Order: sequence, then structure tokens, then C-alpha cells
Amino acid sequence: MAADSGVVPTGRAGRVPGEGSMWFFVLGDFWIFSCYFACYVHDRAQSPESYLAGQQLLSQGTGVLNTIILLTSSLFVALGVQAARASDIDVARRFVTLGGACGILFMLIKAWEWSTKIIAGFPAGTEDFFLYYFMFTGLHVLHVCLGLLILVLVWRELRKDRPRPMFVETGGTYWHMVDALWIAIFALLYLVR
Amino acid sequence: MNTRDQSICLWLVPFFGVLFLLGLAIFPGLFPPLSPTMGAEEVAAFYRENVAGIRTTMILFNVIGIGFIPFFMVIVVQMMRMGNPSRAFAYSYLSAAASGGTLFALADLAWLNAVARPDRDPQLTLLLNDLAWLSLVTPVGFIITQNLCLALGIYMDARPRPVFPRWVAHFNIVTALLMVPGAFAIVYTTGPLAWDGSLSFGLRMGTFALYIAVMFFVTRSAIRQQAEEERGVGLGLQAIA
Amino acid sequence: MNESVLNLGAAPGERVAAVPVVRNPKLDQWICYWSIPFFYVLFGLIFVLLARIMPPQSPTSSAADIVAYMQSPTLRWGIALLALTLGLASMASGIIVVQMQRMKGLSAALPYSYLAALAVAGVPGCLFPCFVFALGGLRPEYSPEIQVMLYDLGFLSFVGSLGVFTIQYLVFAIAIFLDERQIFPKWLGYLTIWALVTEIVAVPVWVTRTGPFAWDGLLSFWLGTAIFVGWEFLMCVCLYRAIKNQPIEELEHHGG
Amino acid sequence: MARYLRNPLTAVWALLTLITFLAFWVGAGGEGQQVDLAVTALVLAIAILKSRLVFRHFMEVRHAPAWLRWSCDGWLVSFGVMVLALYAL
Repeated sequence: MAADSGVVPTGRAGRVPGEGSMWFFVLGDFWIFSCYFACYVHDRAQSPESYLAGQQLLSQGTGVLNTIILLTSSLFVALGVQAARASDIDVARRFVTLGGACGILFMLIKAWEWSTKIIAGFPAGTEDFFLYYFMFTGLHVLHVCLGLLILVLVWRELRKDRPRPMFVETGGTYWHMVDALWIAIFALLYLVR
Repeated sequence: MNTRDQSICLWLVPFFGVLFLLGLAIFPGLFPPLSPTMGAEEVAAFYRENVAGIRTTMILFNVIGIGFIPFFMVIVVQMMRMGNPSRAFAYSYLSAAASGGTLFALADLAWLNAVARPDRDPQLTLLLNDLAWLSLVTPVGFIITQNLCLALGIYMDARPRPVFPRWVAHFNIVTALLMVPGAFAIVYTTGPLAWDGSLSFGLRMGTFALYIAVMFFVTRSAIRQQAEEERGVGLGLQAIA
Repeated sequence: MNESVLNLGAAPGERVAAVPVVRNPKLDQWICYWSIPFFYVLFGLIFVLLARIMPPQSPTSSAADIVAYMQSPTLRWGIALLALTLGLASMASGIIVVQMQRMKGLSAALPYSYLAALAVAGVPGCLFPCFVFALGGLRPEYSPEIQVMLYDLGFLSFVGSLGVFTIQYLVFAIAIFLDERQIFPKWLGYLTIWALVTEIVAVPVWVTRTGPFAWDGLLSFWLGTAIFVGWEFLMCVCLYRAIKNQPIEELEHHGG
Repeated sequence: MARYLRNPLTAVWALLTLITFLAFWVGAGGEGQQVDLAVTALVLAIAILKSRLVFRHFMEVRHAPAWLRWSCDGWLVSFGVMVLALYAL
């Protein structure tokens, strides 16, 4: 029943979740990242061995752990949006808090991963891979930071007497974008051969 | 609003102006200015022989380098009093004045570094010398923008009693035009447009000095006018009370 | 120069009147506004055609190529033109600050930050690198080592001056998001975030000389420039609308 | 709060986690890895599937107007095609 109350009633035309301007950002961001990915894959195809050598120095296990943390935080935020729509504000706030906590955990693990790579120094011959690694993960962490800021704003909105569900939805849309971008980055940096 | 602070900023102009002139008088590279056609050895020898004089001037300029900024900000405050529909020109003026000041600071640093180690490779001394002269003479775009913004502000001043008289606007445009040749010291190393030339250097520096002097007096009148008006308003309020 | 700006001063459909304040109460804003396209056209002319700083020369050029580039006849003409007109960038900040001050729900701190950040940014990000190139051109007799250093210093400070512009973008984006009046549309705020991010993508120019992150690279330069040009263009469109839609009563002195 | 977890979204999350492990199992390998188009294609397909699940369920694109649904799917397709094309060339 809680789940049902969360489902948005839709007409034939459907409805845009969150604000339109946020979708402008989300879709645009995907395309900009596509340009980054294209460069990466192109360069990688030029000298696959050196990229594979660099890739082997990453810990795939850490990558999986981070992926699952972000997926979980996305779930919490999505549930938070449903709760907010059902005017179950306390629950919504708790879900958003959990989602944000997962985001912070993600950043901590990332910081640890970065520091091990920096302490080890990027081994010779794999600089290009590590340049991409630091740029992609760095840009992504920047998106996570902005996402955490947005979650704080959503959390504050949920303390108001009458929070706007639209605002919560918009914040959620951004947060899920961060998740989707990570899925692509994870595949390209950690797994692709 | 009190006009005392503005008066203080205004009177910093003669104070710093005298110090500037003093510094220039001590500076050995000014009469005549070092030529851009001098070779590395020649320039290095000049800096080796004049360490004391250059240091004195440039340390002084290091301290007072942007001493006219408070004065320019008084002009910004006066521009904000103008009967303009918005403060667009005042903000533009502020921004241009701030950017322009950095270049002089850069020139000063280059000169100080040129004499910091007089036995340096002559090529490097030459480089610092060139950087200093270019940064001093050529970035006229900022002061030109300041003058144009001020002039446009004055032309559009809709107050019954304008903050600055109209001739100040004409004067600003003329001085802006007179400083244009300075930019071309980047292109020419000889003739009137070189950085030691009559147009790029003599005319540009002379115009700037004249400009500051004239603006000192007209700004003083503008501040006085503001004080008078505000006293008038104050008296009026007293009368009402 | 002053004349050309003046003629561009009126918006299409509005006429410059003899007593401008009464007939065209936004004349001052329009003058500042039209200085932006004027400056950027000039900017393109200088950087692409005359100085050939954009697109950047290669970071791996040989010393002989570098010396030849520095001696190109039009380089210093372009830079002289820039030294003459870079002040127009201040007018762009001026008008943007005026429109930012109309926003509701924020103090003047953000507009002032925008003004201050750009007043700083113009020198390390534009004028200083150009001077550095001009030095190389002015003195063919510099040793090749110095020419190469000037070349690196020029391109690295031109492409790699990042923080000054990220802060400008940051305060602008925050202002748009906080603004309750929607002086600028929200999507421009998001576009500004991209502009900010692409500045950050230029960070590796300081560590790599080849590939997409070098100072002439696909990501550090081309993508960043494409987004910057898009941002500047859409910024102009939004700014035009903001000035156009500003109610006359809101002006400080509307000639009445 | 617990009742919210009995939600189709939780099932989606479980599926996403599961296929993450699948991708890990396929993609992660020990020493001496080699270029492998099959692994790459599979890993990529899983990533696209995961992104699509996030789009449709978490971001609620399922209920969105056609233009948005098509934009998201269009991006996913072009992302996959682009990566594979550049990879194979």
C-alpha cells in the first residue's frame, strides 16, 4: 500500500519527474561525459596493453563495493521521494539522510582508493590510464559533492511544514544521475578489456 | 552619508602623487627611458650599475603602487550618485580600475627582480626588463574603459545639477584617445610608438599625470556638492521636525 | 571605438534619442550589453586570426617552430589590440552585476564576488599570457631556452588559469539557483556548472603534454572552448531578455 | 520505514546488485589480462542495462513523456554503439 501510494498517476502523455531544467542538466551531462568516454575509449584502443596494465593496478573489489553503495543510496533517495509524495515526511527525511550517508561513505572509500594510488605513485607506462582514472573519478566525486549539497537542501525542505514534492523529486533526479554516471565509469575504467 | 572618508581618499592623491614623482625622479632608467633596442649585455650592465637607484624607486612603488585606487573608488561613489538609470557604468569602472592596478604591480615586481641578482644571466635580466616596460606602458585598455564609462555616465546624468560638469566627459574621452598609442609599444621597438617613444611613453604618461590632476579638482567639487546637498536635506528634515 | 559602442547602444526596435535618459531609460545597460558581443567578436579575431593563440599551438613543438611562431608578424598586432580593448570585459561584468543585483533572496555578496573574481581573472587568464607572447615576438634575440619558456608560460597561463574562472562560475550558478525572481533561467545555472566543470577538466594541462588533456587537447581545450562559447552565447541571450524585461519603474532614475 | 522497503524499487535494487556482481565476475580477472571483445561487450551490455534500470525505475522515466523516454534510451544506445565502435576500430 505504501508502494502504491508512491506511484505517480499518469495520463497518456506522462509526466516529467522533477523540474525540466534539471533534465536539461542531466541529459546534457550525459552527452558531455560521452565526449570524455569517447576520447578514453579511442585512446585506449591505440595502446590497449598499457591501459590493461594500469587497470590491473585498480582494485575491482573496491569498485564493486562503491557501486553497491551508490545503488543503495539511490534506492534510499527513491524511496524518500515516494515517502515525500505520500506526505510521510519523517520517513522521507530519514531516507534522504541514509542516502546522503551512503554518499559520504562512497567519498571516503574513494579518498582511500585515491590515496593508495597516489602513495604508490602511478607506475611508469600507465600514466595515460591513470590520468583518465583521476579525471573521471575526480569529476564524478565533484558531482557527488554537489549531490550531497542538493540532498542537504532537500533535507531542509523536508523540515518545512509543507515541503514541495517537486523539489524532492528534482534532487532525487540529480542523485540518480550521479549513480548512472558511476555505473558507466565503473564499467569503462575497472571492467572493460 | 558622510563625505569625510571621500575627502581623505581624495587627499591621498597629492600625497601619493608627490611620492610617485619623487620615485620617478630617482629612477635612473627614465630620462631618457631605456630603449627597447638595447642588447642584453647593455641592459644587464645598466641594471648592474644602477642597483641602488632602481631599488629605491621600485621599493617605494612597491609600497605605494596602487595608491590611486582609493581615489578611483571615490569616483565610483560619485558615479553611483549620478542620475543614471543603473549602476552599470560605476561597476564597470570599478572592475577596470582593479584590473589595471595589477599590471603596475607586476611591472614593479619585474624591476625589483631584475636588480635582485645583478649578476644574473644577461638574457634573464633583459627578459625582466622587457616585461616591466611592457606591463607599465601597454595595458591602456583598462584606463580607457574607465574614462569611457565615466564619460558615458556624465553624458547620461539626468540630475538637474549634474555630479560632474559636461566638459569633464569630453575631457575623459580626449584623454582616453591620447592614451591609445601606448598599446602599440607591443608592436614597435623604434620610433614614436616604441615604449620609449614620444607617443607611447611621453604622451601617455603626461596625459595620465594631467588626467589625475584635473580629476582631483573636479572630484573635489563633486564631493563638496554632495556635502552641500546632504546638509540641505538635513536642514530640511530639521525644519520639518 | 567609443563611437561604435555608442551606435550599438540601442536595442533593436528602440531608437537612440537626443536626450537618451528620457527616451531610452536603459541606454546605459544596453551600451554595456552590446560591448559583450563586440568584444567577443574582436576576441575571436585577435586570438584565432592575428595571434593564433586559439587553437593553441602544440605543446610539443620544436624550439625552432616556437621561435618562428613568436616571430609571426601578426602576433603582436593582435596583442596590441587586446591590450587596447580588454577593458571592455569590465563592462561585461558591470552589466551582469547590475542584473544580478535585481535578484531576490540574496545579498550583494554574490554579485560583488562575481565582479571581483573577474577583475582578477582578466590578467592571469588573458592579458599576462599575451604579454608573454609579445615579449617573445619583441626580441628575436632571446635565447631559444627563453623563447621556449615564454611559450610554455603563455599557453599554460592562458589555458591553465582555472581557479579564477571557476569561482566566477560558482558564484554565478549559486546566485541563479537562489534567486526567487528568476532573473536568469535555472538552466543557465546548470550550463554554468558545466562551464565550471570544463575548467576543472583543464587541470591536467599542468602535468601532461600530449593526448586529450594537453593544453591543445580534445578535452582540455576543444570541449572546454565549445562549452565556453555556448555558455557565452546563451548568457548573452538570457542577459538580453533580463534587461528587456526589467520594468522601467525598477530603474534608479528613469528620467521622470 | 520498513514498509517502504516492501516496494518494487527494492526488487530493482536487488537486481542491480546482482548484475553488478555478474559484471564483476565476468570483467575482473587476475594477472595477464588480454584484450577481449566478448568481455567488453558483455560488461558494456550490463552497464547499459543497469543504467536503464536506474533511469526507468529510480528516475521514473517509465512514466515520463515520450521525448524523455526516447532521449534516455537514445543516449544509452549511442553510448553503447560509440564505445563498441571506437573499441573495435
